[in-house]
Amino acid sequence: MNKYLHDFPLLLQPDEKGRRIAYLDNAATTQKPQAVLDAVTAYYQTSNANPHRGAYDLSEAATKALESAREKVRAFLGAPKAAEIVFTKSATESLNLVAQSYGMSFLNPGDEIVLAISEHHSNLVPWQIVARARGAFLTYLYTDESGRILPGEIEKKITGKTKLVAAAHASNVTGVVNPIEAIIDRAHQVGAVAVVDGTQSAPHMAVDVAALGADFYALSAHKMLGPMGVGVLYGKEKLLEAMPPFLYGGDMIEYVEEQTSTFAPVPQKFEGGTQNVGGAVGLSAAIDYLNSVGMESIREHERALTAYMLDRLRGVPQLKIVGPDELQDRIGVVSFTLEGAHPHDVATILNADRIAVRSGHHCAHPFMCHLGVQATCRASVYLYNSNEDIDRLAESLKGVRRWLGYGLE
Amino acid sequence: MNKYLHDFPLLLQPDEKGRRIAYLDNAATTQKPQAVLDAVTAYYQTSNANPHRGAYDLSEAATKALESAREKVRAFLGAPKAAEIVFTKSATESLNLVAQSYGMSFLNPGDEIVLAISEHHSNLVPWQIVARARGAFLTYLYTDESGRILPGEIEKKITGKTKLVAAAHASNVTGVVNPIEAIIDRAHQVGAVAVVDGTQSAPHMAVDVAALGADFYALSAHKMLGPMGVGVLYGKEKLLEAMPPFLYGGDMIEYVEEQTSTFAPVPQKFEGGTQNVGGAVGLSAAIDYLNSVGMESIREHERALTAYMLDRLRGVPQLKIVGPDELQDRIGVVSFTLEGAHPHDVATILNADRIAVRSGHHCAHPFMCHLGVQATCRASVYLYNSNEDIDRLAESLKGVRRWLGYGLE
Amino acid sequence: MDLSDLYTEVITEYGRSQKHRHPLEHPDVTERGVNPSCGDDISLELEVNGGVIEKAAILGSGCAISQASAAIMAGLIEGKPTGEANRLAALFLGMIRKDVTDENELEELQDGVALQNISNMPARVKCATLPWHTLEEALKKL
Amino acid sequence: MDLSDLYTEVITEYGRSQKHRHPLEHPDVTERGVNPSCGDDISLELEVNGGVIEKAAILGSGCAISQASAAIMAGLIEGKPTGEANRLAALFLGMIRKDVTDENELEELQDGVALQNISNMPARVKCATLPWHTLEEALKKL
Ligand SMILES: Cc1ncc(COP(=O)(O)O)c(C=O)c1O
Ligand SMILES: Cc1ncc(COP(=O)(O)O)c(C=O)c1O
Repeated sequence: MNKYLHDFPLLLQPDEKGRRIAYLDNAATTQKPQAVLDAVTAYYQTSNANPHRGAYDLSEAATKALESAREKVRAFLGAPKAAEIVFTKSATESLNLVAQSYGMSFLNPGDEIVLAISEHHSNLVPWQIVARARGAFLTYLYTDESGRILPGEIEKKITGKTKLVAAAHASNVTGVVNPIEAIIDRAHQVGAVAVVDGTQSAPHMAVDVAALGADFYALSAHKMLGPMGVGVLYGKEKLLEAMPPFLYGGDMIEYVEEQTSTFAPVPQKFEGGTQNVGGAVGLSAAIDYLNSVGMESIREHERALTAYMLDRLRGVPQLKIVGPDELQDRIGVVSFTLEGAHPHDVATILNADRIAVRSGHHCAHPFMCHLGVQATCRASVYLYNSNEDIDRLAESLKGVRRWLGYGLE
Repeated sequence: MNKYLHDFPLLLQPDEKGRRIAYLDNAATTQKPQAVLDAVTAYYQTSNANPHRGAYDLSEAATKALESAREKVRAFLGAPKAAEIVFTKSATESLNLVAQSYGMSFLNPGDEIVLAISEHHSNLVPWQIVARARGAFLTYLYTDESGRILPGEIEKKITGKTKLVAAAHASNVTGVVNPIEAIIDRAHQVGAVAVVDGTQSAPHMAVDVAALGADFYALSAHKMLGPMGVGVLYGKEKLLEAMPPFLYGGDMIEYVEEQTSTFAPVPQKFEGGTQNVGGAVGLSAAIDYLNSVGMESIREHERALTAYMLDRLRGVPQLKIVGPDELQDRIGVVSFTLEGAHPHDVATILNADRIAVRSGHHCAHPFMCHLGVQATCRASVYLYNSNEDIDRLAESLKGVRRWLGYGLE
Repeated sequence: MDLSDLYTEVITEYGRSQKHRHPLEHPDVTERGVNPSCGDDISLELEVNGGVIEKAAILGSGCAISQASAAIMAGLIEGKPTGEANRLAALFLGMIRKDVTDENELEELQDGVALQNISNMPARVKCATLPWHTLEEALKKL
Repeated sequence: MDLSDLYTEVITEYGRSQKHRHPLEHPDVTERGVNPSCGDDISLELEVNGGVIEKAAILGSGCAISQASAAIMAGLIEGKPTGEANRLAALFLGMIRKDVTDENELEELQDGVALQNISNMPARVKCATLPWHTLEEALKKL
């Protein structure tokens, strides 16, 4: 048994037939170690108050909890300053914040926004809205048929007209790790700002935003062992300072008069309303957990699992991997289709064997269209998965076509 | 001892001197009963998944958890349909959603937006931004010196030019329950839409949004025993349907093509990104707890506490209540000042006796300015408070001026 | 729910049937129906003459459940007046919502009854109902 | 931290002192300083002649800590060259940040040392530093 598994109560629960779940939908959300649940509960039992406001001890404790979570995130991402870490509710909110606040203020008619075609809707639809509102143009970095962005494409599409480039560090559909340094460098070369969606990378590899040079970096706590309802936006201080606020309300103002207001410095300027301190505490505990395992070990473990998965899936008749069939530059997300079986049926049939995989378009319509598939099944691993989960997946997949009425192969 | 107190672990904790906290900052945030913490933990231990997405049982369980929380909120607020309940991260986000989505789309140059001068910044600053962007005018319903909006003011300010009226159901500064029916009726009479900030009312009294006729109603879970990071926006279905989305991303789309997208029906249209299911489960458990006590009992209990508090505070020399000095149409929020003592010092001195009150402007600068005070202390009660807490407050207050070097009175 | 109650022979056979999968030459109405969350994406084409549905075709792609439901539907409505088709759609949707449970009443749906169990699988309900909702929308356009 | 270490006689007396609370007739610079979260809102006025601060006044309102800090500051800087005032501000802020702890070095702050303990009360640090930050801003404008 995987040595981390015993920290995850949900994964230990047997069903009525005594089976543990083979949870392989980690790209959608991850399970939580008991340590994270305990940290959140302890916060509410000992330190809960509205932070930044009260002159009493409890409020100071809450402020400390929030600010030490911020410092934890800063160190985890290698951000130079804690003021560059903005708490949001999700990667989606983080990316919308950049689009609405930076995009609507600094993009102008005729400017080009370059997106990877493989983007999740959260890093794509907000830019459609900004492009339309500002009269800017959206162009796409296309991938080859395995989902990789080739260097020539970066040179060709990111040009003097480009003012903003948005791309995921790793794809939630194919598991491809994009050549993000090359994309960021090229963006900076032409004077554009680089927005990196780190939702699928930060949970699975050591990230250093300063070394990458990313201007913005977004992620979601729930995909890295933390609670739902917490996201992070890293942004370079100079950029954050130049941007208008996003949500207006309590705690983000300096003075308010009847007709006008002035705003607090970063990061408070972007944190209007009572912050989710309990959630930030949970994210902080999740980072502690990840650090205790070590991001390098996690990456290694997942690399081994992915190698095993690719190997086992190759042994399933009529199965086709969507995305790269090799280990290089990828995370443990594997999409596939099974001839004659719709992904939704595949997922339903796997579910009967208590295997959880995702089926559908993975919030990436344009990419699916580009790859020429309607939908895929997607299996994605995390530190608590083991070869046993992959074995169950492969075995169960072999029975799918029979359930759908195809003769035994 | 108050009979609900034993459900709230934080409130039971003695400090090194054996004193329980007299927590009187409930208008800022409330403490959580163990039942809420347990419900959230149980969700993560048994049902955690990304909702609306997977074809496996766990994802169905998460979807059910989210949708039954929505139904719970619908019933709690008396909303006609579950589709009219949008989950957000806070009342602040709910109000920004209305301002950005409704306000930016349906307000036009020359239109008037009428706000109560007593609004929290969260229901004020977003309208400043919209007014400026749309060329609309902001006008204010002023209060009398006790913080009440008089009928004549409603008639005078809400006119044929008014297209939107935004007002709190109850004030977080003075505890005044505004004549919200009269405000809504007048708004509808002149063809304006009524946005009600229910953040301070929904936790403390039975609310029926349909009976009120409110077009929008916003609240925060953390002020009603629920977790941080969850808010609600009720909106009339017709209005929500006509409005553009607010956050763009996963789960809120219908089709996405490279250049354009179409959007899901309400409420999903407004719920871009992975939803905070754990938080919604916590809110649902909080509503169960409130319902088990009964909103009428809560209101009665708080009325009695408020009467007692007003009475005891009258006995503190040099203390002046800011807001109405009587029980009628108010909740258990009492602001006051102490001659010669800055509210921040008062709060610090009370803190030494383990009494938690808030000091400052309570995120209501324009109102403070209108009332002619720089800052106040604010004590606010909830179902777990008792006369004992009030006694401690009153006794401690009597010693404040001495600490600040004024001779014994 | 057991897989064998879901992927019955009736359903998997209809699901794989090619009978109504050919584009019509002169459709009078074409309607797209999509379940964005699971990737079912179908097009319904109808040829209608004097108020009677003469031909029905279902294109696009979807899971076994939506495809079976579509194939059963196409078979049922061909040759029926549009009013009748509308009534069948209401009947089918009523069955799935468990509003209609009377076996005699449901008999009209013929093999469609094989999908009755779907009401116990919330995640798949939308698959079964997609073709019928699409039919309702298509009929509104006539 | 004990209240008696916070509200010492030195602090409460400076906090209530009216000495520098009168608007200047011809201020050369006026600077507003605010702690939005707690309601401290002060204005610093300076009359400067030949690089020397001749008069300093502090208006507005704030808590005992910010008022005491302001009163002590006003007393310290009157009669000092602006460069000297700037140095004192850096020294005071260094003391609160615990960067400067040497008693001899801090002696220059005179009664300002009474505020040294504030560094242990995060919620009140901003109160003590507000007048000094305001001074720094004011001096930049000269
Ligand atoms: C690559 C990528 N970006 C963004 C998101 C959005 O994350 P969230 O739904 O937590 O906002 C996801 C996950 O759904 C993702 O995989
Ligand atoms: C009346 C009122 N409206 C809005 C808010 C904002 O709530 P939140 O900070 O939870 O968004 C508050 C509380 O801070 C409030 O008291």
